[in-house]
Amino acid sequence: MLDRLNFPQPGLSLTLFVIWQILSEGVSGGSIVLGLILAWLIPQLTHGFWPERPAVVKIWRMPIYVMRVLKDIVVASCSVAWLILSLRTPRPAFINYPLKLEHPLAISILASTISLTPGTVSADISDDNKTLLIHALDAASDQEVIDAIHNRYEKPLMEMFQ
Amino acid sequence: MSLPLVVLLPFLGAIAAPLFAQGGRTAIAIASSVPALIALAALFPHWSVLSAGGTVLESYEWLPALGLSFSFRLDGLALLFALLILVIGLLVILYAHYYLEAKENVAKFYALLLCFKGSMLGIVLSGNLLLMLIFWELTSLTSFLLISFWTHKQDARRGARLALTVTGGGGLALLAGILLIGNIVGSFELEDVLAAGDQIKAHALYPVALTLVLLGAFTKSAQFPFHFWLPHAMQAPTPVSAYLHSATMVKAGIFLMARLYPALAGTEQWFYMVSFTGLVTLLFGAYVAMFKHDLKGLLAYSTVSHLGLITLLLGMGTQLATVAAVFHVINHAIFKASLFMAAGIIEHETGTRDMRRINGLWRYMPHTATLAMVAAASMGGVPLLNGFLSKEMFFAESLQLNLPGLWSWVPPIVATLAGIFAIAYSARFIHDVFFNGKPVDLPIFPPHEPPRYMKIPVEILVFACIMVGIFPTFSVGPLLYSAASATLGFDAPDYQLAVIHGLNLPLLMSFLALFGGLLMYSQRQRFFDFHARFPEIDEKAVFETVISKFVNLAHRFTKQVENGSLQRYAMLLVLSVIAVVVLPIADNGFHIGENGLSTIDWPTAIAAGVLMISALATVLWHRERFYALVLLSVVGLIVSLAFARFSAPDLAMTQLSVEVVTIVLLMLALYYMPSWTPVESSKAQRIRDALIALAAGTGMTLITLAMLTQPFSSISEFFLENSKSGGGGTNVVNVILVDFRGFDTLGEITVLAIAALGIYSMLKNTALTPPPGDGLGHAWTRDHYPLMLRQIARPMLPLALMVSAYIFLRGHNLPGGGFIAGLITSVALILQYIASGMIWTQERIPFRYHNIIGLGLLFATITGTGSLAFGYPFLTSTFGYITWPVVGKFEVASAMVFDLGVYLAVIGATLLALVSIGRLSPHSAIKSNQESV
Amino acid sequence: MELLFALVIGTLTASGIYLLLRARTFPVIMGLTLLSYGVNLFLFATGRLATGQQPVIGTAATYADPLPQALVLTAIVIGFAMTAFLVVLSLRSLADNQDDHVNGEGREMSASSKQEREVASK
Amino acid sequence: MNPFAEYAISALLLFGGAFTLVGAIGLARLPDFYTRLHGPTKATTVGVGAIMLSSVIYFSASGESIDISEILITVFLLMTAPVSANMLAKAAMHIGVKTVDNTEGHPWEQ
Amino acid sequence: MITIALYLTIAMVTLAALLNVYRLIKGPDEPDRVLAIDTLNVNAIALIILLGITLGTRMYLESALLIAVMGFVSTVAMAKYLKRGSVIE
Amino acid sequence: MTHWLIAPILIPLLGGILQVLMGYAPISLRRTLALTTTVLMLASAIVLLVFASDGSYRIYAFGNWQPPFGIVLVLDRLAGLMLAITAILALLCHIYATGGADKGNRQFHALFLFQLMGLNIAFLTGDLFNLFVAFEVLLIASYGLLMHGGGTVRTIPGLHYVALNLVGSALFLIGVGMIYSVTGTLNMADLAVKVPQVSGSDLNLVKAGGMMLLVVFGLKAAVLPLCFWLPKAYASATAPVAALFAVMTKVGIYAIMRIYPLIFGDGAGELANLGMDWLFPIALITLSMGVIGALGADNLKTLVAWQVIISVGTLLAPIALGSVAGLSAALFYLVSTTWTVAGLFLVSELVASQRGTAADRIVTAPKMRHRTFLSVLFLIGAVSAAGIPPLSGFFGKLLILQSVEPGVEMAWLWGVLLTGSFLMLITYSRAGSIVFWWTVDGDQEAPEPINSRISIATVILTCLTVLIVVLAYPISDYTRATAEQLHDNRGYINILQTPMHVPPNSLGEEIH
Ligand code: NA
Ligand code: NA
Repeated sequence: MLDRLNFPQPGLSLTLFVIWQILSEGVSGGSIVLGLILAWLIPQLTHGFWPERPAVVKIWRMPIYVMRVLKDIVVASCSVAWLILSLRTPRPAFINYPLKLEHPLAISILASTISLTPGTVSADISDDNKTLLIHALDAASDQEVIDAIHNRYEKPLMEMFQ
Repeated sequence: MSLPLVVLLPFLGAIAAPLFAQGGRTAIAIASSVPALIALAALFPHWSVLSAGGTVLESYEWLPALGLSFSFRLDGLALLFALLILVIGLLVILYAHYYLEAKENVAKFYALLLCFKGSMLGIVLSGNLLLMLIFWELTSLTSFLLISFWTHKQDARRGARLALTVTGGGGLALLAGILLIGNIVGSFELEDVLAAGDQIKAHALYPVALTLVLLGAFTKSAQFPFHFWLPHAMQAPTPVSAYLHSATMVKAGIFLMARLYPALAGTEQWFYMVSFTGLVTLLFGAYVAMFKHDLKGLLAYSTVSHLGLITLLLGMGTQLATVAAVFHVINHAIFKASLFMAAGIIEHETGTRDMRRINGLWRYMPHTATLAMVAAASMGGVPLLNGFLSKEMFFAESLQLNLPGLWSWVPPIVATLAGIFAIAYSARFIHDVFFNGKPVDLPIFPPHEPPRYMKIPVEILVFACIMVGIFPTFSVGPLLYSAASATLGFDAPDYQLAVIHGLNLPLLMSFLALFGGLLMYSQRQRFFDFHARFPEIDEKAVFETVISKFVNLAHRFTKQVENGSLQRYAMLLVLSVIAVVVLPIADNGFHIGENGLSTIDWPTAIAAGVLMISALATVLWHRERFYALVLLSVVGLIVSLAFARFSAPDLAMTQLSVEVVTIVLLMLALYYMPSWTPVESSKAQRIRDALIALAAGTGMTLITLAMLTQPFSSISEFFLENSKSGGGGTNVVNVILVDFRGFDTLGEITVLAIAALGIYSMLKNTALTPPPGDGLGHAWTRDHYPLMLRQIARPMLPLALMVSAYIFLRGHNLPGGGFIAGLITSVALILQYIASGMIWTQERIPFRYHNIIGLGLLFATITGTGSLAFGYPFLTSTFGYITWPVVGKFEVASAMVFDLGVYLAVIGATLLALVSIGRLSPHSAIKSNQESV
Repeated sequence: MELLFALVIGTLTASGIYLLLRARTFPVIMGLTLLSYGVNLFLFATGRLATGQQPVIGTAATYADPLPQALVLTAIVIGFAMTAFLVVLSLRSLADNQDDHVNGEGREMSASSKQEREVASK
Repeated sequence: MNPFAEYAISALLLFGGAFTLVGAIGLARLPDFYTRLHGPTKATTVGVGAIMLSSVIYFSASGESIDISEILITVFLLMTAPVSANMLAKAAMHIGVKTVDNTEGHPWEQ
Repeated sequence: MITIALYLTIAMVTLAALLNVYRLIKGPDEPDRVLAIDTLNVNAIALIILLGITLGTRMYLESALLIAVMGFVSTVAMAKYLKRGSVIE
Repeated sequence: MTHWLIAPILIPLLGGILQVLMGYAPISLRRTLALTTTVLMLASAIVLLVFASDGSYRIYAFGNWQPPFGIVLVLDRLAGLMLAITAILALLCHIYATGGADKGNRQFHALFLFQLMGLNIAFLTGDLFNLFVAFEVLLIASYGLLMHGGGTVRTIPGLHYVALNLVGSALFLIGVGMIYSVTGTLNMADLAVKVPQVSGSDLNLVKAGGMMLLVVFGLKAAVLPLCFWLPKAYASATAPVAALFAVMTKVGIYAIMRIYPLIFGDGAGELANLGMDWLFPIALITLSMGVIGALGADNLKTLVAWQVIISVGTLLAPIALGSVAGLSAALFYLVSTTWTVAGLFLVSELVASQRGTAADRIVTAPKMRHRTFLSVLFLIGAVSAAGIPPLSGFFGKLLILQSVEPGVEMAWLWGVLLTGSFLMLITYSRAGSIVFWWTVDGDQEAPEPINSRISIATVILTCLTVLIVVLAYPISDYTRATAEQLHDNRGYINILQTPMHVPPNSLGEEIH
């Protein structure tokens, strides 16, 4: 019984605790106590649903990555907006992106990033997790897109997840 | 106590008799006789009262609301009938003892016979019309069961049903008649009714009441045109025919007319209806009897004729005619019962009742022949026998009728004619059976005399025929007088019961009849030839045909209207609503209320437009099911927006959550269904449906508009005022749900729980084959559980639980609550199922959803009962504020525990329902380890 | 605004009823869903329309009638339960009868659908 | 209210509204499903994010306690939008939705 | 000023919703329709936030949160239906 | 205030929950517990009947909220009677079910008990919306019960039943909404106060609401033209379920009796006797349709199902007339017909179980085992159902016939009712003689012997009609008093004045 009184997913617990503070009206004694309880209780209930957590995650690099992505989203959104509003016919393309990442979570994050940053959408991941199918809205050349993604997003992610 | 006892005894006997079955047939027969013997003993002491012109009354209250009481009334008429029932009953028991074969269900027979006897006694002894009616219908029922005693015989079953139909139906008419009389008199007590004759006859409803009562009497007493059931009732065992269909039950109608004579008779309506019916029946029965080849058929039609005679006498309305009627009741009962018994013996000994085969029995059974011949002579009205006496009185009375002009000739002529027929068929009975050459092809040959004791009842009855015939005053004088007086309602006039009244017109008529009859019999072949020209009608067959036609017609009609089409039923429902709700409103005119219309803001208008477009598009494209589903979800989305727009955040959230679960559910179902709905209704049907829909929609629009513009005030002020102070929460909707109207919520989660349980058990053994691919012909993809989805589903669960906890905890004070929280948790779990599959997810859920449902309901209920301990009603909530160090002040409310019950029940129910459908999928059965990662 | 709301309810009702009168389970279910949207909105509207007056004490000056809201909430839940049951029942019917008609023995089949069946059976 | 906050709120609102609209225009007028997929996943998400932000500022500025629940919604949308897009793309590839003629490369078999 | 901006934004979002409905009706393929309703969900979130700002209340925020959650699950389920038929298997 | 009023609701609820939680317990244990629950419920119903027979109103305010604000249960004679009828019926059906019909579905007992809970709520509640909830509880449970048992015959009728009732629920909500939108209240007593005060353009709405509810109750009660869902649904249900369903149509009738005299009674001003002019002819047509259906039925269960519809028509006609005598007669008949019809369903099922492939179809078949036993039971049921003396159905009809004053209505009612009885006499005698008497050679494959629970339950239920006759005086007294209580709504309205309960040892601050 006692060995279950731990935090099976400390990162998750921390996140939950923070989110609870966001949700509740102002940080107070009550919200902290309740937040602690929930941060302990919920992972107890759900850790079975998250069996494949990465062994090592350099979580502190995450905020930097997120900030970069957010900036890219905003900046590049404008270009997509322009493309939509202009009457120019886009040159769409399906691009097979060779994945270096191996961890499924990392792959998912990369794929999400690609989708969120304008101009590209992750359409599919191959069964062997080696290739990512990207649909580009207006691609000059495949390789350009692949390189950009690799350098800007996949590399940092590889650092985080290895 | 003695009168009810007389009625009750046979019923007790009916229960007791079968208990003697093990003692053998004799034991049963003896046991069955006991009630009658006791009854006779019980009636005997009353004779002194009756002979003095008195009446014995015994009354016990039963159902005053109905005017129904256990009233019993014994007077001369009742006594006469009671004696007939009891005495002939005893003889029949003795007779039946020899008649029935060993293998037959004797216990059942005697039990039924006793039931019948009790019912019959009930009719004659009832002092309350409703009570009488109950016994009346009981005789129909027991008669039904007795006629069909040999259930394996088709004719018996049919005859029984025919009899039940006619007499039972007549009983219903009688019921109506009695109710009318009761309505007029204000009482159903016979005493009151008989005393209120003038009042009844003066009442506007008298003709209706009379007709209905007579319908009852005529059907029971086999009067034309309701006579036809009686001959077919002869399918019964002969003791039954002798007892029910000659001596007693068929006399019930006569009894009724006699009984109500003071109340109903004496008017023109009575005269014409009763005497005319009697006249026709008399003649018709006598005529037909002559042509029957079946022994019992002959006797049956003879009975019809004699009943007609009695009816005619009662209808004449003169006092002496009434005396004659009563007298003939006695005489007919005696000779006809003995004749039936004789016929039974003949059938018993020869194996047939066909007079064309039965000939010359005199040689084989002279004793029986003698008895039968005497009785038959009495039936024919031969002097020195009892039948002759009453017939003479009848002839005399037929001459007394005051009819206008030539009409006054009709009764005596008909009477004589009927007399001729009666002689003819009696002669036939005697000659054709006992003489007329040798038997032809008898099933049992040679016939013998029956067992000695089987003849005793016949002997007694024949002896009575002679006794009454020769010494009428001595034998039945007092009884007849008493009965006739009771019938008339006052002392009977002077009359003489003599064998010969001197040479007068009636005697002449008798002789005319005698010789005419013999002549007719001698010329019978001509009449047979003449009669053969008319097709024989088998009323049973006609009845069967009519009934089966009706049944078929009813069946077809039912199939037409109840055609198993939901479309029709639903349309009828909608049309009903339009008819009773929308149309009246349209009639009354439509008003915009006092508040008038408020201004429209354009975003809302556009949203409303989108909603309407989506709804109409759903209809327009409903054949493409998935597309329609997508459109439907847009409607749902905008409905939730509308809730938010018009100040109902809780509703918006609930609607959103329910919406997604519904859509998932529908898609789960759609997987197995055709993805496309073909056109099945004609254009006309569609236009019709559209018009109906349009009418309903217009109605709703107008009603809503009228409602929205009308000012009103509601009890909700109370909720707003007391929510915080009384319910401990600021979210009034939630406080209503868990407190003010917590009981509704308890019911609501129960509904949810039951639905889930029902779904679970309904799908348990259901097998559905999923289609191999989508509607466009694409095979399904291999990719069951896409990577990205799985990865996002992981963190979703804890996050959603967090949000659930948040929504749950704040629900009492801010929009939210157990229900919405429960749906959020459910949806998060559903996402797990979608992303990772049934097996994977199920492995990680350590509890059964049934138990979650049960726990949820239990929590809610137990919280509710908590207040009982403090003496407060169920679901009384309590709350308080507690201050803890660090945590600070927080609220604790019992309603939250109730809400927790709601939360759990919602999760359990939602998931059980969805998972039950998901389980149908073949993939969920395959142990797939797609989740290698 | 009232007119708009009334029209919405009328449209939902009419659409719902039209679909209710179809011959297959799926449209019937959709019709009932549409109808229940209309009904819920109607029941909600019995408290009259109010903007920004959510019945949460202390968050507005006047409050919308909370009772119909509570009633509708109950109605939504119950409606969901009933719909779910009906959906499953129609699945069961599909399993038992091999088609998704709502009509029993007296199925009204027009010529076109007969043809369709014949074609399908070939 | 702080005029700076007012400017910020208004600007964010208009920015958000514009992006939402652009996303919708994209959805309406881009030539094939895959190109249309880009509009909502980005422009709309960004638009809503901006509107959320304006809401946060609005309520913070109008004196209520600082409350950033809206951020949670935005984060949530950012997390889920790619997955939705991925699922839809897979569905489209399964169905064999037509691509615009000048598309380079091919969708995968499903 | 906020009021004007608010109205303009509401107008733009509403217009966006209308365009989404256009795509919803037009299709031509089922994924287009699902995409349209997914976008419509996001528009709805925006509208609710805007309603909250207009009314000056935070009471409706959780409705927006719920649209986000429920809309996502709904989209995923629809997409899965389109390619797998069986949403839960 | 007495807590007894919630007993008939809480007992089946807790019993049902227990069944849910004990899904995998051995069947014998679950049966024992389930039957115990029903027995306890019967006991509580009898206690309430005794309470109610003193003629006073007892109320139970949930959450201790003063009516009209909270939900109240109201016990009066009518409620007491309905509870008792249902509880007795339920126990016998339940005993029958434990004879084997409950197999094959672990949820049977839970559904059964929840159904009872729903029924009891419906009979006790004094709140219009809560009545809706009660209807839903009993309906959803009945859907589950209807689908209980194997075979595919019940799905389509079940589908119709569910779909139509869903529409019915929608209409109920609309009706309640219309009434609330004018009166602003849901409490029936409060409605009885407020509806007579309605005037002007509000009248339309309340009228529409009242008529809408009448349609809904008519649907539940299965009046023409809303009755066609019933025959197949009932005929295809498992016997104990069909028998229990005998009381389901009565819920619709109960609701009419409860609401219309109370809220739209003689004193309701312009809305007085709302809808009753529609109801009377509809009742007679329903009765006629029932008779035609029964006459044309080709199996016993269908015949009995149509008998249900006949009962409905027979009950509603006097109710529509609105007199005390009419209501009283209807109530008496209701007691009789509910049990009788239920008994006939059980007998029909037993017949079906004994006749191999012929089942309960009205055709010849080899002679069945237990023929005498079954035929006697059928005879008793048929006689009572057809309204032939001396069984209780006759007394009910007699009361109904007597309740109407001379006039056009009398002619119609008598004509239809008596003709109906006549035709039913033909129908039952035909069906009975074919099924029980008309046998062909051959032997039935030895059917399972009827187990003692089943036969005891069937015998008792069938013979209750005799008990009614024996107790006719007290019963008719009770129904008379009930009718008077219904007719005079002042007593009911007075419940609004009931002071709220404060327990003697109040815990003060802790409980508000
Ligand atoms: Na916060
Ligand atoms: Na002969």
